[in-house]
Amino acid sequence: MRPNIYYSKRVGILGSGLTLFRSKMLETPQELAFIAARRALDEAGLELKDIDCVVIGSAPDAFDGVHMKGEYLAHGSGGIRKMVSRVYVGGATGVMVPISGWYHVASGLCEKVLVVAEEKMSGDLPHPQAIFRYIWDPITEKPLNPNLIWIFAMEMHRYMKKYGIKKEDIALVSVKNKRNAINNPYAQLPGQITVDDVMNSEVLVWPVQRLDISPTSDGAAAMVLASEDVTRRYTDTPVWIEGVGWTLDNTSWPGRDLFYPRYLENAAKMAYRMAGIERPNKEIDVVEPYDPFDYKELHHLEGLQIAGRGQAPFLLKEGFFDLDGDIPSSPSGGLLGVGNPIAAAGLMKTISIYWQLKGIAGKMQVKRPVKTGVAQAWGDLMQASTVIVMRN
Amino acid sequence: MSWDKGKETKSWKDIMEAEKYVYTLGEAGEKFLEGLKEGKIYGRKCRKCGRVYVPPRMYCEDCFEELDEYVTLRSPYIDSFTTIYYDDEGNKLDKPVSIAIIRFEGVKGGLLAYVEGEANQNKNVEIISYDIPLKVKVV
Amino acid sequence: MEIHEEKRLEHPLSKEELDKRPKIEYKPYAKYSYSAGQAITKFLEGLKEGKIYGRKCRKCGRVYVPPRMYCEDCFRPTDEWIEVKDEGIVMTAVASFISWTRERLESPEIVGVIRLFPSSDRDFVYPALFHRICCSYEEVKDMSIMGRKVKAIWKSKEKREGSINDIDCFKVI
Amino acid sequence: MHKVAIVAMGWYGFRPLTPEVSFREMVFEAATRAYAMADIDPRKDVDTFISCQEDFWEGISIADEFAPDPIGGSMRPTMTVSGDGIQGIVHGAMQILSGISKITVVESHSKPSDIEKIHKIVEFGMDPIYVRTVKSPNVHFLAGLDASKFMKKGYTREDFAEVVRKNKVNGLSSPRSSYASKLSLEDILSQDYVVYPLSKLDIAEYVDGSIVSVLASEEVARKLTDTPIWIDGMYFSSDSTLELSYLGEAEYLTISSREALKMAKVDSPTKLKGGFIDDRYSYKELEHVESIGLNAREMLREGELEKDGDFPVNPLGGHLAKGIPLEASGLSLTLDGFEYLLSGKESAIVASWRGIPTFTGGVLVMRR
Repeated sequence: MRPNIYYSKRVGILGSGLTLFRSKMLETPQELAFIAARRALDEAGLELKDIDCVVIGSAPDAFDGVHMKGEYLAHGSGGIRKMVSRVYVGGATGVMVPISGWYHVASGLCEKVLVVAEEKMSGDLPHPQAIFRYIWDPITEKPLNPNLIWIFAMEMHRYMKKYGIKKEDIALVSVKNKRNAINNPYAQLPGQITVDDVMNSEVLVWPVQRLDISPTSDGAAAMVLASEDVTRRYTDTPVWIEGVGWTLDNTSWPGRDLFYPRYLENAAKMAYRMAGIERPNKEIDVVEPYDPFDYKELHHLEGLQIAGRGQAPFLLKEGFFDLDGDIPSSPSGGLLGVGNPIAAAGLMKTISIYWQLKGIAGKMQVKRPVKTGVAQAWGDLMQASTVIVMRN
Repeated sequence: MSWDKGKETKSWKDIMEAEKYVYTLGEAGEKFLEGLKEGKIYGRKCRKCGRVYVPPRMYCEDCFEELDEYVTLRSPYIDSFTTIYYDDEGNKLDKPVSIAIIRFEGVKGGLLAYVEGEANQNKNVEIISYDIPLKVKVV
Repeated sequence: MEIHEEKRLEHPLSKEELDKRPKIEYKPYAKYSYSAGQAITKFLEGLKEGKIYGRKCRKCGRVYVPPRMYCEDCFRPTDEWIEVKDEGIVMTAVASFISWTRERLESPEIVGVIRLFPSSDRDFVYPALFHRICCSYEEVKDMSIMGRKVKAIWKSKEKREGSINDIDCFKVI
Repeated sequence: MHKVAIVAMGWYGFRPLTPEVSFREMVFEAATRAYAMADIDPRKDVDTFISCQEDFWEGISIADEFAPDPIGGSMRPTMTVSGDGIQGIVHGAMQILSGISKITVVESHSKPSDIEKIHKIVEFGMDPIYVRTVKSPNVHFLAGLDASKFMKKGYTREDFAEVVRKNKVNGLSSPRSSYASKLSLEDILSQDYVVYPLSKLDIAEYVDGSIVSVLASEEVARKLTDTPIWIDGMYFSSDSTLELSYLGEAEYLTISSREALKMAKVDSPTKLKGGFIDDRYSYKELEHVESIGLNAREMLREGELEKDGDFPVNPLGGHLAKGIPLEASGLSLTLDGFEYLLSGKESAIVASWRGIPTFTGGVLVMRR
């Protein structure tokens, strides 16, 4: 990506909406999408007829159990008889949706865009884990009957080995995020837990234990984005999308060292260049790195250039990423605390930064004043990252 | 790879199936099921635009508001139909079957139904089996 | 707080409540016959012979295992078939106590990534396989297995069928 | 507004079976051809990459994982639009117009020959509560419902057969037409109904294929080629669910063509020099021609839709001759339009549909 001076249209955020994140919901996926979308419109002070375009995000069709899930979700997402489409980068989808919403507006094609992300994982039997077997290479990997946790465990263990990181240090992420989630009214698994609780929880795939992981969830999230003019008309406290970046590494994940997410570095640099950020660890005030597993938050803080390689666990221990720390991380409670309806969880992270910058995060509001925030998601076979930079 | 092609290649068989999926229906869907059991077709009305939706759902697609009261629908008729002679695998069916989309007076939406009798557009029908899909008879 | 406290339209359910609700069930039919193409066909044939084939890009020197007919870094066709060693270094290893359907396993299944030779410690990309590793849970837990040199344990010749499972596992030598 | 052009396209396959290549190798072949035509190096010159695909067509959950490598997009901004290639082109154009990219690549491919029972996958795309539960013996019943309603507007089975004849003959002049053929009206009308009012010949078959297209900003396009094909107008949209959509009409193309023509500042589609319009069912070509604002019945019967007519529709054969390459369908029509314009014609409209069970389609207005 060459540096680009041509992007001139500013894109603002007008509203956000979430459903509760819960393990089982009565509502259909369309209805969950509707609930989140309606709340986002309400917060923005808009009606559906005001919306030009809709962008949908959802992770594998195999979860909700509908092929062409974007078509199915279009109805509940307010996409009927509008320009509506679905974007998809695996687990990184949640942040790709607002990125896509950004270029819908920045291109000049749309003025007001509704972005909606939804996931319903409770309907697939015997267990959502079984569905994850189908994300592996069908010939060279799937016959080994892998499950998703293997991916994380392999990456986590390589990361631990490379830098000599202890499991106890990583468990602190789970403790922090579940604690942060106590302040979040949408959260599925908030709570005061200890490092010992994590260390004593069921071993799933060593080094991954029960409390290292986010739960499977049903839920939806939505945001309203608009052009600069419209944003200024509707709000006196605008929040702007100032940088976007995304990168996919190759499919040959076994063939590269897993200790460092180089694709995230690429994506982050793309977004920072656009936002004019030169020293991320000094200029970013609050961050929502993707945390489906506790070590991932640390891994991602390093990929985001907020912590040096192998340094994130030490900064975490010092309280650097706490709500009252230098750069609070996952003030929402993250996926570990709020839940993980995959694409909706990524969009929830973006919304959390919007709340912080807008100053409406309530008890989640971080202690220090904030100007610049970053949300990030991660997906595919350890190869995709999406990054969004926002400012108030 | 253009110079390195043409050898006999393999293929690998596998599946991408869940054991099964279970879909909840939401409140409106459950009410619709209840109605079927009572031999009724429920629609659900939008307070704002006045339209009645069938199958009933949580929201109005245009007003994007939560729908309001349930109403019982009457006067079903065929909006469009088709007759199937061959199945998906290319086998001729012993007896062709007709499927129609049934609508109701003044209602937005419709329901799929298997049709007995000579199906045609705008013909009135009688519901003979309250199920998903419906079974109807041309009257 | 200022965030939505409006009427809740959504209904979270417990497992017991969900069991009582009416549901529509569906068993999908999604079966495939994946074309292996040139690269993976040769790879599978190699496994049957007890060999691991890779494909080399002469421009950047990278060897792809599993093989690719094109180099994704240089964006050009790869040039030649290379037989790599069935030996390498364990880059990472984990011990799984759950099956792919999330049932509890009595004894853990150990899997990981093996960087195959020829390659060096300094490489960030290398020929490699994701596979089972025959070692104890303790060796995984204390991380001692990582960095060890391992070799493929092949199924007996008559049992091989041109599959990644023709290798039973990789074992320390 | 700045302009976006298609500067190159490459393809591979368009055969019912392609056992010599994996889907990845097939995509690499198409990409190599597209980059050779544009004379660019994807590793240096391309800013963003888009792949259009759906998991259950691929047989891989999160098939997005396999998107970057064969198009030169690894370690670069690559993403998936889960939709038709036309939607991918619009996303690509938006990325260029937003200023984030100067050259964007849009890829789509299909390998239905890898799918054991494709109708079961189509069924899996239907609403799980109200449509899939019908357990129809044939998934094409959805098209049957639409077609029989469409006939009420005064179309006959002979009109449908005429479309089949025209497109199958037109396909004989394209190297991509595995299903081209020279048939008489009698041949076509003698076929049994599969699903009333459609026979086997009214329904396009599936095909393996991959297409890669290269989009560029105005400034870059002019540097890369003397014959950029400009995208003057573009839009896509969806109608509602099966129960709530208009049957016998293609509302998704009515909306899309209205917006795309407006963007292109074309007041009537008759001002354009031809159409590349989804014909995955014979009647759909006519329904779609109507929805872009033309009198399809009259034009068909007057011969205006013929190759040498006033407004040729699918002069290179369309889906009835080429087959349906799943999400590459929109790109297949676009590629026909692209070749048509490169051969010297002035302008064309491309109108694509995603097929049953969707009510989604997109339109491009292209000019030389």
